Amino acid sequence: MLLIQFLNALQFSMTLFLLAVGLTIIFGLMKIVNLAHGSLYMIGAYVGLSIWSYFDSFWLAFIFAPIVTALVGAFLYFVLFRHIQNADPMRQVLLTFGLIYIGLDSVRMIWGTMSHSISAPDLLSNSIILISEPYPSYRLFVIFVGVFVLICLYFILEKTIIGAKVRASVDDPETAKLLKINTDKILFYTFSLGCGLAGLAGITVAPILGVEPGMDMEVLVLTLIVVVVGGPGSLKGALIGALLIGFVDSFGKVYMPQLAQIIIYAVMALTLLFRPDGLYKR
Amino acid sequence: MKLEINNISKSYGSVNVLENINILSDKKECIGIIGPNGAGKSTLFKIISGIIKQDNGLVEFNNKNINNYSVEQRSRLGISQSFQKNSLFLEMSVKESLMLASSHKYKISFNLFKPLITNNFIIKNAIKIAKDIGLEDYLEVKSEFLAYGLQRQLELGIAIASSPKLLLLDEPTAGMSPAETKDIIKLIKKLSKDYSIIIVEHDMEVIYNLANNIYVLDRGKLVFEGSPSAVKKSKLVQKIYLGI
Amino acid sequence: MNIKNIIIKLFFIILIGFYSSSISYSKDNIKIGTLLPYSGVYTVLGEEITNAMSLAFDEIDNTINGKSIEIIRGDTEVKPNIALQKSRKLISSDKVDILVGPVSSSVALALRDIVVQTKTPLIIPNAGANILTDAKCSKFITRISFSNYQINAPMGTWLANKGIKTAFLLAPNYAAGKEMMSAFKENFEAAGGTVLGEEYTPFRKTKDFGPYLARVKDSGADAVYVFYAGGEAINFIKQAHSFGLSNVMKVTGAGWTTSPLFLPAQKEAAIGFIGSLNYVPSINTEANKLFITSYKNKFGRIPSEFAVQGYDSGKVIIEALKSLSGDTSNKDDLAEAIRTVSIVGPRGPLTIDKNTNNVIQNIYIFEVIAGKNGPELKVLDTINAVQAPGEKCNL
Amino acid sequence: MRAVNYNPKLRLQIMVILVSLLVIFNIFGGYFTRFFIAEIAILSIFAISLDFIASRGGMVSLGHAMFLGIGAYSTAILSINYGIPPFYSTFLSIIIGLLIALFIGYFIVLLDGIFFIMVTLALGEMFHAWVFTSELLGGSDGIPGIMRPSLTFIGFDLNEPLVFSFYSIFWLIIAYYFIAKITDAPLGRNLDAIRQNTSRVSAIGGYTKAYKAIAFSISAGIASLAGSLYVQLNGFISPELTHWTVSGEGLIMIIVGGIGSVSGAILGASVVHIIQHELSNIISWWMFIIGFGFILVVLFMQDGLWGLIERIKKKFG
Repeated sequence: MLLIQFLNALQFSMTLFLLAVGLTIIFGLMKIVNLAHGSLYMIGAYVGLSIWSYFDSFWLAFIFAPIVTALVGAFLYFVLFRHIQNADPMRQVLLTFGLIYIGLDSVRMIWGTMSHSISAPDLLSNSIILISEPYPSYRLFVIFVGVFVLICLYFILEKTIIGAKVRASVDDPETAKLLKINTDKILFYTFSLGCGLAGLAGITVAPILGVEPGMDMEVLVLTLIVVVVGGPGSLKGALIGALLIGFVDSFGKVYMPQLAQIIIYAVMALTLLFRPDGLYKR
Repeated sequence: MKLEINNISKSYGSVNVLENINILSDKKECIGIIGPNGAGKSTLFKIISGIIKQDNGLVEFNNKNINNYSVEQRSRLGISQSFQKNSLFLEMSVKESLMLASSHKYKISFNLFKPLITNNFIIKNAIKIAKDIGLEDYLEVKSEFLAYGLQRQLELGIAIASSPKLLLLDEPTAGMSPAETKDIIKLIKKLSKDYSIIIVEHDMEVIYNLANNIYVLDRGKLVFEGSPSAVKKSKLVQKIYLGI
Repeated sequence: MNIKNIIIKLFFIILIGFYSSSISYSKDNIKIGTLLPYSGVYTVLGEEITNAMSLAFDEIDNTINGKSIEIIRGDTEVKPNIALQKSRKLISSDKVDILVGPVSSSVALALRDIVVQTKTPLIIPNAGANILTDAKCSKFITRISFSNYQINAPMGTWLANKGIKTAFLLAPNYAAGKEMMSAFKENFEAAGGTVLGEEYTPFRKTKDFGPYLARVKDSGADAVYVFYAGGEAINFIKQAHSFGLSNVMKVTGAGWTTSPLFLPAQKEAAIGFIGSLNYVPSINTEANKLFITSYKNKFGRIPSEFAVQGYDSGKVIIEALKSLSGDTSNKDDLAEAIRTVSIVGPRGPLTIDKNTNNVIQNIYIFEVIAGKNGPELKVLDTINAVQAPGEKCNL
Repeated sequence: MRAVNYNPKLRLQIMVILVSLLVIFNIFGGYFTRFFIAEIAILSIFAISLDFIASRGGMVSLGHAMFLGIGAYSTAILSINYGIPPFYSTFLSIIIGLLIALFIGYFIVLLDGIFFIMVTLALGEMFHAWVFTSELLGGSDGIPGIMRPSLTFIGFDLNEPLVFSFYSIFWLIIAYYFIAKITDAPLGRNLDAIRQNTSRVSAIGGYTKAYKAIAFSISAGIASLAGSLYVQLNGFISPELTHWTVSGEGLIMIIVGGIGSVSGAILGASVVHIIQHELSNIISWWMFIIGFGFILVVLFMQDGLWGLIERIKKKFG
């Protein structure tokens, strides 16, 4: 039972991490809190749903849904975010609030209001026996995806020139400009990547959590909490925040069911009381 | 006015930014703190004004230990500061900025109902200060529309609006043209008749013109103290500055 | 030109726009106002109910005694305050004769006072809060759907009689979830069963049931009894399947959990679920077959129990109006006519309980089995003419 | 966060016009219109409370619906469970909201921009979750049967929609007057200075934390007033009122109206509420249009409708 709960918590944490990491790098680079991040997650899931039901292949959906979401992100960047980069940060936040409304109704107009679900691929549709308890193998796959993305991001940021440029742009945009780093380009790519990761989260968890209108708001608040607890703009913070919130939430539900609704908010409030800039300050 | 800085040290990780700094001032005077880039003068300034805390040592103001006082509390005791980068209320007029700056001193800031602009006493005070800093013709102009030099003057004006006992000036001539620098030196000279002043500056000419006592910092250490003429003669100081 | 003039003109234009649009001119029609969600998470329920009701009206060419029937939609957005605003518009500006709605209980409770004060008959096509036909009952409020008690109580007795000794309860943490569980628990325990534990999950915030499922399995009960709807129902059923819950205990619950609306998404994960509901598509009567065919022809999908409730609401309205020869001028008579109607609908015979204004209907206990085109609901047992208690109601 | 130009004269002009319009439509409107006017007046009070802290002190709150809820639930509980006359429970609700906010404010007002938003959001969600499951507060079904104040002793029957709308407008005027006064007072101007440059206010000896905490609790008191009136208007309260998106809609209103103008908040509340109602009657995808319009306002109308009026006024002298 404990092992199962541990895996559940880990799987939830990895979902949160996929979502939070996109939000946090966008914040780190552009100082924009993208409230529409949840909408991109929803778009990823819905696009995945369409691909899956049209081609009857989960893997096609798994590959192309994040790409489509990244393209939506790129579109938003060109039409909106590029123009408000130097605007008042509050105004940027509120603009993304308008995007939530648009996203909600667009999805409703295109895909209707029914709840849908995506079947896990045959390869992963069975359960694995872990110490006499069956555990769905697809959930292990979600953990795997999270860890894989984590390793990739770490490698890109720490070991490649592009990563160094990104880090420079985050830490000190003015110096980055002096060093002739094309910040515009970097912003564009990282923004799209962040959106793509949200889409990846959407399609990855769709076989477990389903696809339905309103799924954007549920994860938005959770993701924001993870980012704020971890420390906005910090990759490490996103990971720590996701693990903290994921485990507190999963174990809280089992051992303190009365507090299930408020426990993560309480964790966040306490974190900010003692560390007003989040756990990892850049 | 008495300011005593006793054995102040500060380090970031393994880097010692300040080591055992001692400064004493117990009369109305203008103290200059100079040193090359990275000497630690900005850190010292921030420790005196309360923005950052020293690791060791003591800051005393009028024989009172103010180590644990925040910027706000030090300001209320009479330690006022101006910033190296303009720090103004950009959406407010010159007059209103100055009125606000004195509203705490005259204990009206918690007033909920009497409009600020109808408080005649505060207005008079603001106009007087505007005259002092040479902005009497710009009273109704929004700060963001002032020329850079005038903004620097307003920066000083806000600092003196609360009639402080000690004025801390962080590079008051930063980014100014030679003509503007001349104006501001004149202004500070005028102010030094009324206030005790500590200036942090890397432009030596400015300090020579203003200060009657100069402290020279180098790599976190106090290396020289004396009058402008003594500093000018000092071989050590020349070596630090000119690398000879 | 004066600035004030411009502003005033601008505002008059806007305000006159909204003012004039809230006045409706046709007077001779019979107007049915709906207070249902057409946006937000429950949109699909609002659509099903409205579709099916219009189907009922279509069958009589939308006319009664020469008067045509007109449906005026009011979107509640599932928010009580918005529903109140819309009800005021429907009652005072559109002057509707009968209101049909809402879907959720909190909205119904918000509407309760205004319909009673204005004597506008309200037909409830879904909201199940027990109190609406108990302490808060009124002769102007008639419930055609169900009370939460009505659906779950028979199941408690039935399961206990079938040899289920212990159960674990799982439902969303809100009023309806708790009412359903307590109705089940009361009857289950009265029939000799034992509830080993109950857990209430954060409503509409629970997507991952993993932590709870581990808990349920650990309890070692003979059965788990649940109530979920919408995305939660889909997720629960699929996740329970992937954790192999049905290998160790019976998965049972209120029938919405495997509603025909959600079955296409749940697929074979739902097989084996035993539930109780006031309607299942496989009821073998002429009325039901006819209804399913015509609904499918018009809207292209199998109707759900929500559609049936909407259809029956339409039927009840038609019968009541017929008995008054289409005269809606006296609201008291209209309300009386509605509550004395009895019809045979797709779900079987319906009458209105004279004491509470709640519908008396059959409850079907079904099992999800594998069918030709995916899972189907097979009726195991029918409990006839189930009534809901309402001691605090004096009608 | 940028606010509109400080202009008390225009502020008063717009207020007078808006209130006259509300009064005229209240007198000549029908049953529905009168209710609608009351709703606008109450939403305007809520918008004013949000506008005050957003513009004075730069605190953007996504949890202000909590105080709307505190006002509403206090009024409901006080008048139903404790039999306190509704008129007095309104006052008590304001005080309860004020005190709770003072306590919360003590901990959170110094948090910076996005952190402040997040903490208010978290607190609001916590409150929502608690209300949603609280037996005392009626849980998800809410509390019905809340009475309106009785002012029959001075000849007013508040159960008449006409009278209740006037009652709401009366409170709107009080709230406006109060906030406008504070905005002009040294405290308000200091708060404005804090929004523009917090560290400088500290450097000149301002009590930044105290100012902000006071502003936060005043704003919460006003929001509680709105909540109290809202529950009396509807006779019903349910947890939906405390959801964070309600605060979000309030923010849309003040952005459309123009942040920091007080009467702009009323303008924004009226316009957004009317458009929302009209659109949702005509089309079911009204949220799409609202969202799109909101983005356009943020992008192209920096100071909202207030800015538009200012520009028109400049053009025509």
